[in-house]
Amino acid sequence: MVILGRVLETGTVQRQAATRGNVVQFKSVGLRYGSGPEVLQDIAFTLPAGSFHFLTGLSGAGKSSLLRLMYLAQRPTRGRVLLFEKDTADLARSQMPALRRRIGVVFQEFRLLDHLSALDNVALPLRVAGVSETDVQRYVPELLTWVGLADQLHAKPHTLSGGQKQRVAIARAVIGRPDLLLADEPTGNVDDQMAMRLLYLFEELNKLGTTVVIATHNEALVTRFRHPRLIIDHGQVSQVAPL
Amino acid sequence: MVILGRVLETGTVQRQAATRGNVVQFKSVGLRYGSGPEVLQDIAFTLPAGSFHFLTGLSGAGKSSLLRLMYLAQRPTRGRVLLFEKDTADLARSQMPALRRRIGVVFQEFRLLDHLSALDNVALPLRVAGVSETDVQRYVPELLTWVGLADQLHAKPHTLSGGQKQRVAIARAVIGRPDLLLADEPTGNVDDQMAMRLLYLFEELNKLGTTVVIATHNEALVTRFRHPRLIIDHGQVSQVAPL
Amino acid sequence: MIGRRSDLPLAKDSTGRFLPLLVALMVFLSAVAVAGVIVLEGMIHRWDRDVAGTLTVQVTPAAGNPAESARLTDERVNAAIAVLQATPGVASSRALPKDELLALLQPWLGSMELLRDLPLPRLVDVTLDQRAHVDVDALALKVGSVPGASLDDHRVWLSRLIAMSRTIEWLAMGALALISAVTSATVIYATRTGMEVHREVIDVLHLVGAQDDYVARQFADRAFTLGLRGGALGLALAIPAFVAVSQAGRRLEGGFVPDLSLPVYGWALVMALPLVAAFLAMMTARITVHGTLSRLP
Amino acid sequence: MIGRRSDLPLAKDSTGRFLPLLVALMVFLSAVAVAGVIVLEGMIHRWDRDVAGTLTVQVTPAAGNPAESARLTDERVNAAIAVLQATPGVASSRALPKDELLALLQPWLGSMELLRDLPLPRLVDVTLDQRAHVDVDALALKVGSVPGASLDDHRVWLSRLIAMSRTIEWLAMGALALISAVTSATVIYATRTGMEVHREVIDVLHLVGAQDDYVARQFADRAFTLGLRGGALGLALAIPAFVAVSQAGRRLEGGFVPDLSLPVYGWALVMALPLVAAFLAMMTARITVHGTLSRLP
Ligand SMILES: Nc1ncnc2c1ncn2[C@@H]1O[C@H](COP(=O)(O)OP(=O)(O)OP(=O)(O)O)[C@@H](O)[C@H]1O
Ligand SMILES: Nc1ncnc2c1ncn2[C@@H]1O[C@H](COP(=O)(O)OP(=O)(O)OP(=O)(O)O)[C@@H](O)[C@H]1O
Ligand SMILES: [Mg+2]
Ligand SMILES: [Mg+2]
Repeated sequence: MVILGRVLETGTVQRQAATRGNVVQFKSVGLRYGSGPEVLQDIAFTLPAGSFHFLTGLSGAGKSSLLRLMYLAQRPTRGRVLLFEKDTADLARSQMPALRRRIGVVFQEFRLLDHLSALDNVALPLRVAGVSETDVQRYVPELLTWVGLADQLHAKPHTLSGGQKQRVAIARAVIGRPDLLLADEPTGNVDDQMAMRLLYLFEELNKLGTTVVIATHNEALVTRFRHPRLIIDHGQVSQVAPL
Repeated sequence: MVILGRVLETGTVQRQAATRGNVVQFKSVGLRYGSGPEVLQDIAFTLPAGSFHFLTGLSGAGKSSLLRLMYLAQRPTRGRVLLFEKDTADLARSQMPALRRRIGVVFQEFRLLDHLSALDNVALPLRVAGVSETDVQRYVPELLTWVGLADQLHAKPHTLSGGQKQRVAIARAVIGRPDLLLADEPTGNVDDQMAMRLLYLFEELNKLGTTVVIATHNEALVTRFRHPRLIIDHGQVSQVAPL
Repeated sequence: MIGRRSDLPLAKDSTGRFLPLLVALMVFLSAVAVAGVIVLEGMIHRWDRDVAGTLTVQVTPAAGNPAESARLTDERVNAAIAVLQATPGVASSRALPKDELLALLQPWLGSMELLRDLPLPRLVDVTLDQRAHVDVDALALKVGSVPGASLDDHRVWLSRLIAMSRTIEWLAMGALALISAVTSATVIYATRTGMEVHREVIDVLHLVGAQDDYVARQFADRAFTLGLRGGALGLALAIPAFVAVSQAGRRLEGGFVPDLSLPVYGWALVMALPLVAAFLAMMTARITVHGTLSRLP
Repeated sequence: MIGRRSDLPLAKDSTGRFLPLLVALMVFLSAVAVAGVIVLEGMIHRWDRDVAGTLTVQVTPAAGNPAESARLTDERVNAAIAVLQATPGVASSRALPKDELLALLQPWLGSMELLRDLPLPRLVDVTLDQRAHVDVDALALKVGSVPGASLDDHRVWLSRLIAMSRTIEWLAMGALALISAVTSATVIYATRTGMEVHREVIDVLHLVGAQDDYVARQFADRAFTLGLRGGALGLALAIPAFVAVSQAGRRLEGGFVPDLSLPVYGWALVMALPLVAAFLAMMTARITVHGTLSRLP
């Protein structure tokens, strides 16, 4: 935990002035794909800076869709999505990269770059943001070691097991110490012990000010880590206090 | 359960004379990737026809590798792998397709064809085997309905949620009623209730004679369904009776 | 670390082998076409000057005894001159005096004295208006209607050759346009498939905060390199071809085919082709990537 | 269901638009090159016959009084014949009798009687050995060393034109070879990228038990269709080009450029080009797919 704290605290380079206010705000948001039914209906909630939520719901309920709205891979069909108190509908295309650098995402399908090593994959957000190579070489291996991949620094994704890929994806999401971390089923491919360890990582990050949302089916984790929940059911989101 | 039984019993068209003897036999198999260390060492075990095993082990232990050896996506670096009592080393390239049609695989990353609907994805093994279109249209929708995708018959994979994709992948693996079913983490993206339902599907298939191997991290499932385990640890496989 | 350059694994695509090859062919063909057009243009220009400047009509002597023959021949010459002067675009026409005619024949016939009284063919020099376009073919027909008169067929033939050269020139330019279009299409195609192959990578780069240009630049740089490499190869193939043709041309120095070697500006143009191709490839790639990306969310 | 045909989503690839365009250009260029080679070949053949068959040496009369001039001129003619007969490949050489000479001059000069005693230029007919290759250029030089004698320069010039046409012919054949190579390379490229784009799909098809040929057939069929489509387009572009050139050529009927229209077998060859291209594309795709697949586990 000590090492992790150091990596996260001193290591990540993009630290901004601590975010205040509401990081995510949904105002009567509706989402429909094509001409299908509304997958999300009249969603309204607010995630204040520094909060930590689990996002649960049956398979196909709309968890990934909700996260996609938050990381701007999807536009709502109605209503407004505000990030860091700015309406995302008003954003010009050229303003998106800067905003996206403040958001770390663990994708349900990992989405690692196959031709880059684990190290280069994790370094990507730093390099895109123009962080110096010295810093990259200092902090990336440290974080990968922490998630148990010290031996796989230079392995390409196709040589990694499912759970190893998932951990690389998580490292890539947190390395930039984002203001908002969105993780979609981040423990579906790892054993319970590793799942625990990864949850600690998210909590550590949260303590440093990152707002965290984790979509998961793992009831054991939700019960063990007492954080409020967002539950999606039939297109509606309800906020529920920790169990 | 009744419906499922019917689909599986009467529906799948490739039924062969019931397989007997040993479906899978590993004889002092070793596997190393490139010049790395041996991921699997001196593996020797036998899976008799009609058996049902869970395959467990930490993330990166070698579960997917072991399954890949069984579905011939990977050749062992030493030792012999026998399928249906034939040495796979002796197989000509032209004999592989016929053998592969007897094996159903649920991949950890699903591997659905993006341009085909759920129905066409599931129909693929039947069509490749030359099954009549009437039969395809009769049994595929029935099976998809059973895994809860009645509304998504014609949806393309990229419009499906993670759990829905996983279920399509499972349906594709079982539709041909294979003699050997290999499932790699088939419940990582679905909720516990759906996981249960899918396990019933595998059991049903097993009762009809299919040999089943399921790699999973889900301890709850392994405890609930009392089947023998294959445990991989440090490159060694041990067979353990049900808990 | 090779840094940002390696974010997209473009170097491993089969485009790396294919695009240079295609650009090489295109540059080779373009070079041949450009050189051909320049040479033809020069030829046509000279011929045009010849044809446009002057024509010769020749009138064979009429049969009969010397006096009558001379009178009839004079009549023919005058008739031909009348036809010529009625033709728009003909500036002047003048029958060649016998002296000049004899001077022309002299190298053929050792001594001249005996020829003085011979019924010789007569020549009429025609000057054309430089600005007017004269249909030499039609004129030849008209002149032919005068008995014994005919337009010098070397000139008629030249004017037809010009027409044909122009057709070939248009063909060459058409081929050039087609080649440019296909080269662009190829680069667009290669870029699009490149983006298709690397769609996932591009998506992820975006999601971690890369700008469109970060991606476009990588494709554009690569297209430029590949274009230049291919262009250089194409040029390397084209130059021996030129040398061979102009060598063959030089051996014709006596014939009507003029100097086939390129003027300096022609060489400059041909030498610039690889750069043009590389630039075309780069711009096409850049525009394609930006266009494709701006359609993403 | 469209059945097995749709297992690979090839129809949506950008290859569908690009490959026909490229094949069209290639077929267009091939058609032009093939037609060019056939026409040139025909021309060269005719010219070759002319040049190979006979040559003419002309000897201008020497100056001086008629008798002396005649004697000196005869000497010159004999010297020229001596030179010719010493040249390997010259089958025979014969001085044209004065009668024949006068007959040749007749259309130029109305009456002949007065010419009988004129010192006229003399002509020597040379027959070449059909089998031997005679360097006409070198022969012209040798003949030129005899005072007053020169080889008919039309023939010399034709032989040079043949040399140049041969060069152009080789160039066209080179271009044709290059074009075939690039077309194959393009199909290989398109197939490889197609397989790269659809690698996942192909992998899965294999794992569910599809044969290699199940995949190869889909690529090959598609390449054939695209090749044929492109070939037809290219031919459609080439035909107007031919018509324009042969139109221009026909207007030259009087000149040395012979009939530019294609013989029937030429048309058949050109018409077959789209099929050839489609077939080439299909075989290339098939071989590429099988080659690539056999390297998979
Ligand atoms: N691009 C799309 N086009 C059309 N429908 C879509 C698209 N993406 C998702 N859907 C549909 O929206 C619904 C919600 O999908 P989503 O991926 O958000 O579910 P989820 O809660 O993440 O499920 P899981 O737990 O299985 O991952 C599903 O029914 C799915 O079929
Ligand atoms: N193609 C490959 N090349 C090199 N190493 C590989 C390759 N595939 C797997 N490995 C390595 O082999 C080991 C076992 O991988 P495998 O995917 O079999 O694990 P697993 O048990 O399925 O793990 P998980 O539960 O995380 O999916 C890992 O350390 C992995 O890095
Ligand atoms: Mg999801
Ligand atoms: Mg695995």
